Amino acid sequence: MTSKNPEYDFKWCPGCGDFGVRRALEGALQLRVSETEAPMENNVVVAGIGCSGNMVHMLESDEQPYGFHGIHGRSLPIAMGVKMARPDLNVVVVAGDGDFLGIGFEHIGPQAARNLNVTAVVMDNGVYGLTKGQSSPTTELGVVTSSTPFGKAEEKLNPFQMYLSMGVSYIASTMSSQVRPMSAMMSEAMEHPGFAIVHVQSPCTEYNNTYDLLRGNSRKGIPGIAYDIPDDYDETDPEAAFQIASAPGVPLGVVYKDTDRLTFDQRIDEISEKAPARPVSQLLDSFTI
Amino acid sequence: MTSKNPEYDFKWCPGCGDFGVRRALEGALQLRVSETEAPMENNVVVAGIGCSGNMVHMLESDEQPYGFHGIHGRSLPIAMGVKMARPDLNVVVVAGDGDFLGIGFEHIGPQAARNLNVTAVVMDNGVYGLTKGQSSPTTELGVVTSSTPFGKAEEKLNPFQMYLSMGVSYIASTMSSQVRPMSAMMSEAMEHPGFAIVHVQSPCTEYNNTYDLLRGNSRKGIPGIAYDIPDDYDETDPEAAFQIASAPGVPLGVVYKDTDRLTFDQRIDEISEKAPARPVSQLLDSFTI
Amino acid sequence: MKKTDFVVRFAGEGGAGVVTSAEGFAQANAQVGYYVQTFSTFPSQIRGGPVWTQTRIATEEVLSSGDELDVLVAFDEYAYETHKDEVSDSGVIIFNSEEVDLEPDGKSFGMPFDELARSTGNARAANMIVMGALAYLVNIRQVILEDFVTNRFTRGRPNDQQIIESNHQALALGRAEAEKSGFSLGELADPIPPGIDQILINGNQALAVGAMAAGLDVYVGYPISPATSLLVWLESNLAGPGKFVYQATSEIESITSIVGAGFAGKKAMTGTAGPGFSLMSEGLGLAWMAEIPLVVADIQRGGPSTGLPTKTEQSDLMTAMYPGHGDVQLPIIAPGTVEECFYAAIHALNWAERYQGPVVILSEHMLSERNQNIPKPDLSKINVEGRKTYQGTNGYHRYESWEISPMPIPGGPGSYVANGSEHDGMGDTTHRPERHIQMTTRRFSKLDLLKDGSYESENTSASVAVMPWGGSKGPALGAWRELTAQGADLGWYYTMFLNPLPNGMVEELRSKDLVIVPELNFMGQMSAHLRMLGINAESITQITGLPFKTKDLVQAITEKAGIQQKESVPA
Amino acid sequence: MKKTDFVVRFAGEGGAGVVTSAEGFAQANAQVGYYVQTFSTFPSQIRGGPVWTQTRIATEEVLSSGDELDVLVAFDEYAYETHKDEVSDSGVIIFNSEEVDLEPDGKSFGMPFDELARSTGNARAANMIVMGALAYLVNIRQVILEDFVTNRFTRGRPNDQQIIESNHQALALGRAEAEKSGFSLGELADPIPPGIDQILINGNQALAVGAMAAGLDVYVGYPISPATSLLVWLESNLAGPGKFVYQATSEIESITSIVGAGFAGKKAMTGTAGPGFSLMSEGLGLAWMAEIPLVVADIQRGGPSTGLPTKTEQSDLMTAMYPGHGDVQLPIIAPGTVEECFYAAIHALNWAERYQGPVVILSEHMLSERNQNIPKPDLSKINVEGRKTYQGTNGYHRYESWEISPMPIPGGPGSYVANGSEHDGMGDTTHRPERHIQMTTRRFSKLDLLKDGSYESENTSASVAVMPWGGSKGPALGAWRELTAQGADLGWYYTMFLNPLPNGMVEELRSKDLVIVPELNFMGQMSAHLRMLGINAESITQITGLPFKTKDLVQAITEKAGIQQKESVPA
Ligand SMILES: Cc1ncc(C[n+]2csc(CCOP(=O)(O)OP(=O)(O)O)c2C)c(N)n1
Ligand SMILES: Cc1ncc(C[n+]2csc(CCOP(=O)(O)OP(=O)(O)O)c2C)c(N)n1
Ligand code: SF4
Ligand code: SF4
Ligand SMILES: [Mg+2]
Ligand SMILES: [Mg+2]
Repeated sequence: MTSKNPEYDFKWCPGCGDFGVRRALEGALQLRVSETEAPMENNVVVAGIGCSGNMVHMLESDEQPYGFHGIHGRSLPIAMGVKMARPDLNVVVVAGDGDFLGIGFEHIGPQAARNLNVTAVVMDNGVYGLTKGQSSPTTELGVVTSSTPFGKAEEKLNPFQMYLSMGVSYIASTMSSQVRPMSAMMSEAMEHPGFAIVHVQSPCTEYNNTYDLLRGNSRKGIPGIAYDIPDDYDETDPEAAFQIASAPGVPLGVVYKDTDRLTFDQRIDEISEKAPARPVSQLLDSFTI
Repeated sequence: MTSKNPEYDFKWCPGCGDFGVRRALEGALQLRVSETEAPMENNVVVAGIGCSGNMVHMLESDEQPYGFHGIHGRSLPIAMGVKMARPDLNVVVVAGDGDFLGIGFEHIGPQAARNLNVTAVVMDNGVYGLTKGQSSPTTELGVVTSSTPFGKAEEKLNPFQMYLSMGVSYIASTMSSQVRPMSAMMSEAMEHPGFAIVHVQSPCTEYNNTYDLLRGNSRKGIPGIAYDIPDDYDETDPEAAFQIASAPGVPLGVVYKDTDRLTFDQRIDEISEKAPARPVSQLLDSFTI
Repeated sequence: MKKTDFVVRFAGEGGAGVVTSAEGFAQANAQVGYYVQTFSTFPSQIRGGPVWTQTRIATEEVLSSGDELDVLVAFDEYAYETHKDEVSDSGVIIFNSEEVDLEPDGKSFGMPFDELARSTGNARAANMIVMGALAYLVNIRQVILEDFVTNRFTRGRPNDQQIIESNHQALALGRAEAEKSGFSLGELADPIPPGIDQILINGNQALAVGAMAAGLDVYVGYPISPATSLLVWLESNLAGPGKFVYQATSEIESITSIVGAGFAGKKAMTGTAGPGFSLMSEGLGLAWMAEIPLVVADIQRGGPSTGLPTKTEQSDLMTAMYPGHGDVQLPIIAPGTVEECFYAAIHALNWAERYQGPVVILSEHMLSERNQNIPKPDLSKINVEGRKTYQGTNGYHRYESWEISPMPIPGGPGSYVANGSEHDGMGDTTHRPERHIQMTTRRFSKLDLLKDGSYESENTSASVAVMPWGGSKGPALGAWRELTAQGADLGWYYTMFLNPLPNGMVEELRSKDLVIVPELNFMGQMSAHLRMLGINAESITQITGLPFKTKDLVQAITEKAGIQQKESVPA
Repeated sequence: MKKTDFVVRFAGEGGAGVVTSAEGFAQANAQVGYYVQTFSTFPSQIRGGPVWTQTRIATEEVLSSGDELDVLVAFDEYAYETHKDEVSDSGVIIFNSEEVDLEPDGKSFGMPFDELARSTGNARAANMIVMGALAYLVNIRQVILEDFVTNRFTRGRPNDQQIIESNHQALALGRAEAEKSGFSLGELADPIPPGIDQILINGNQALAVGAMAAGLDVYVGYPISPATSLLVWLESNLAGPGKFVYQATSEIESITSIVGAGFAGKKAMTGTAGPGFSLMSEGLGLAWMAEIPLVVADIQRGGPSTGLPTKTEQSDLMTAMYPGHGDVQLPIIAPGTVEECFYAAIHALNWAERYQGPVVILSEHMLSERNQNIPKPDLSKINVEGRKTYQGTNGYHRYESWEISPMPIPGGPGSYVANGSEHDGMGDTTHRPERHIQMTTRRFSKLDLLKDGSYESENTSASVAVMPWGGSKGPALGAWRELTAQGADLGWYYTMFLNPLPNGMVEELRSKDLVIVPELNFMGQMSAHLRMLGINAESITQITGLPFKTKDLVQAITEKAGIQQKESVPA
């Protein structure tokens, strides 16, 4: 909302990957509004705490989605509350690697097991940006950061293996410079019936600039570890997904998709059909002596 | 310690699987004492909250290990504190499925990534016992419990896939009736350099009696889902491990083992060799104007 | 003179029929218009273990579970040994002669509970044997229990008749045994039926039904004693379109998910006990900061930490009021009776909607497990408050004003960012001093909307007053009445609205020389809070894990008030 | 008369050299014996954004960063506009004429910072241009700055000489520019060197070194402003055998892992700010219940919830004292100056070992970022307390006694169960009332061991006293001195030991008609606590996210004390 708000004074650093992610999300939300003809207010963006989470204040459309800028690591359960209260709304989580995969890690598994019908956009820069450059769960072993002056003593977490073994039903992988494909993934993720994660490599130009590493740099003779997932790849095959997840490099594309599972709100609906909805007066009567 | 303590009034229900787990743990601790010739006080048992966690009060040897009966879900970080303070001690976690895989889930990944050199004994009964029969992360989808009167709306968590994708370096699977093999696993796990989990199917006779399901019951014509891992199985092969983890049934044996990784305390030692240990006086001098 | 009050404790192993006997006896007598109350304690172990339930029957409203026992029913040796000393001098002990053998002691008599039951052809009728005997001891008319049996077992099953007869027979056998024993406790006066509809319900059930009566939409909870029964009951009963009830993975998930639900326009609640409440600390701060309506029911148990899960205590007041970092002070409603549990829930949900923020209900183990007959609430008389929602067009700034303002609901107009960081009118993060001043003032000013609560006051001219809170109300009221009857000049104050206190109450209390606060904690948390407010308050504390006994309070109050009177002489 | 005090604020975009100029200028003057203090504020964004740092230089100890500016150095237009009004009437504004153009206003003069720098052949010497100008304005001898430059850039590199010369040249150029401008602020009196060794250090560094001086073994922390610098500094400096420092995955992991380390015999600590402290609620209750020594440093920032991460506030007092459910009250030490940060850490670690439980250090953003020259602590004079450990044979029951007792250490004799549930002597869970009474008494009795703290008191005969806490000490002391100098009869009380308060202090304060508590929060948390203790206290509060100004306190205290005097007439 900041395009029209002088009071909001946070800015991303020049070149921050999150700029690209914002453009992609703005596009996906706009598209959804025009396609569903539901107003922008039917979209809720739940943000984690971090440079990335500040996105919720920076969407520059005139029509604004609702936003929730909560506390560090809790965007998923907040999103669950919103979604289960109002299954008709489109709920999107925006969070960083530290917020989502570190302090908030505990919340991914349960939502995957429930197949909560929300979309999570994870901006992975392999570092804690907002607190100025400490290591995060996706920082490589041995890397020196302000909090690991002699190298990180902990192995890097593999997000895709995690998502898969937890049963996340839609998993896409991309990088911040790929605005158009990323935006398409976000749209597909919002459409997807169930828990969808769009995991974005979103470099931190200030503390962990991985642009060259990702895209390569011929001048510097850096190959680049990002690669397109081949067209003949079967995104519904868990085996294949586990292989991609275990292989080196950063895949670009949809890693896994399972559209056959019921969503959490659908399951709860099924249950409420079984459950007798008795008026309070009847409940009181049941305690008559 | 209760064998000699009238004040402690908690008892497991008749037939509770945890009795077998206790016998196995007592055996492994005794064996360790006799083999290492280090006193029993060199062992620390950190317990979760649950029927299972009460084990820390019930070890009936005269020589007692140290114990920590903390708060629900936090046995792993407490154990990390103990182990990193005193790497020479043998630290064992005892916890239930709700404690370890539910509210405490967030702590498994980081310890796996660090390869913290402790052993976790997880007593999985697929239910919250101590609070009288609510569903747990390992309760099957659709099962009716006191908290899911119309069936659980959440898919069951697959512990072994989790452990593997998190990088737990020793993973064993057994059931409570297999006292001797279980005890041997525990000994091996304590020997293992790194984070070891012995995952035990430990039936709750009160709220989720799975003895027949596990071992089968010919009279009732129940086949039994527990099976021995074949001898030719290569426990160092992650691929194979993922297959076992994804297959139905309850494997009995060591699912995965990686002894080549450094432990957390070893990594920290390496670091402290790089780190200059300056006396406080020198540190003060560095602030001289 | 006839007895107007009868206290009996049933004690034995879990599963031996202790609880069913106690509650059956209570219900039978409640059905004919007696006032009844039961109080149970359970062991921490799951199956078996020592259990006891106390049933009190009276011709007037029952304030507490009773200090001394008229009758102890001991199902086994351990029960006999553990409880015999609490029987009054004129009391009687009935023991199961199959489990206990005793020399006649002029106070006890045995009968073979199970053998007698089996002789009726219904091995499960032991509890009726016991009830029959009890009925004789205080001369309760047999028909009362027989009708109770008939009602309970008329379930339209083929063998109904047979079961009813065997139970009637059991009642008769028990009565006969008691008669043989030669013991009698005189006659319990006839009930004085209140002439209004009543229900027999426990504190947590009353709280849950109350919440539903106030329009509860969403409940997310994590099991923990003594709050688990809220979750379990609502899982079966909070049903229908737009409703959502679920077991979370932790209390952090409970609180943050209802923050989301409250933001999305729902009346949302969670229930927990101390350890879970502590885990909600950060989430509660978020709800306060972002101004999200929700209710947290903390059913207190012994603390701190994992503490005493199955014991009663009133020691979460400070943390309920100041749950976390920064300037935050939560509204608190603490019911003192089973009936108040019902209304506390309604007020709490109303308050949350009215001031657009989190409200804490402080109940207690003692109330959650207590069964009591209470006037059946008249739903037509209940005032349910809805949320003041924003209905205008976009461009509205929810937080712009210095006081409460309509709340936009996702899906509707007025989109904004609900923000846990300090924010401006539209909810964007800002660090401007004037905004922090405005928003802090705004958040605290909303508490003034909650000072409409009522409070009890008696003998207000007295310079020394008694003011309990929560479940200590009953025993304290008993003690106050007794002392007043003896001529002591003591004031009485009570409210379930602990924060903010009702209009006028603080001023009144400030005028006292001393306000005596009986409370079940060590630090004297409520009296400390009253002193903060400029009231000269002192606590009477107890940390046994059990409720106060009326007689203990009579003594403690006498001492405190006495001391004070002496001191105040020179002034 | 010469100036004894000089306040200059440097303001501009992050990265423009604002902070280096300010700190360089402070250091240069500290080296020759002036007392200096710097205070910085940073924007929430990472790169760029408006930054300002204020440097105060004086011939006596500096109590606060100063109310009004003698000089504003504006690196750009925005800086000029934002800060110009805080310059005193007699003050001067130096602006970068490459960024700002201004009509002469009789108060400001411009010079081309960067152009002048480049002219010396060293583009990075802009800050020296500025320093030279400042030196002229208050007539600081050039050699002071030249020596500073020489020391700083003598690094044994080939181009040292060249850099030193260019910087000397820059100093000269700046001085010349100022001279040209015709402005002057008179002459800063010569320093009165304290004649003792000094160090220039900020609050978090002092706290971290202090902790190490007290024998810190283990530090586990999670990044959060303004506590991150503790973790970062210790990651590099807490090294050697048996030491462990690590970045946790969350504050829940931080607190529970140091609980484990404390149990295992180590001196363990974590550092955090409000949101993290709230997440530690349950873990702190465990440490209290199981009696585990550890220290939590809460570097307060604006709250509640995510709040104001880069602003200063004193609003975590209530939650620090009552962090969670049940009967628990934590010891709290709150440093009020950079020097006290060092000693607060030592006392906190000592207290934790002595009473075998958790201790909270309440510091503040304002102190954490403040650079100040303080007397270099004499390590030989520091008393470091170790833990009373159990050395006997097995079979010992750690918790058996009613007061503190030796603590067994894993690996040694006396194995027991450290337990968060209520427990018996050996740590096994129990529900017996007498145990809960004993253990609760035991836990609270240990607080009595901590009443040995010292406190400041002046003019103790006055009936009205001023008693600030934490970082509000400086401005409050300044105001008290000013008012006292004007003849006001005001008492002064101060301690960093907030709970328990030092022996005798409570009694003394109870005798006052009024204790005025300046504190940076809305609720008046400290005065509320004092009222709980039976002290008639009232707060002066401010919630701007900035420290008090001395002049504001002078006024507010005058009013409060004045009002009180009137009121107290009739009595
Ligand atoms: C409970 C709590 N702990 C710590 C913090 C401080 N904090 C803010 S953002 C952040 C991590 C940010 O890293 P990431 O999630 O990767 O987001 P990024 O800034 O890299 O986009 C931390 C530790 C906080 N706000 N709350
Ligand atoms: C913070 C907190 N929440 C809830 C509880 C209540 N509680 C105690 S044990 C338990 C779960 C036990 O289940 P599990 O871990 O599977 O152990 P089991 O009893 O089945 O062996 C719960 C929810 C608690 N003690 N603390
Ligand atoms: S610090 Fe990194 S993540 Fe944060 S805004 Fe700057 S570039 Fe982006
Ligand atoms: S409830 Fe279940 S887990 Fe608990 S003791 Fe009984 S059988 Fe064992
Ligand atoms: Mg990041
Ligand atoms: Mg379990």
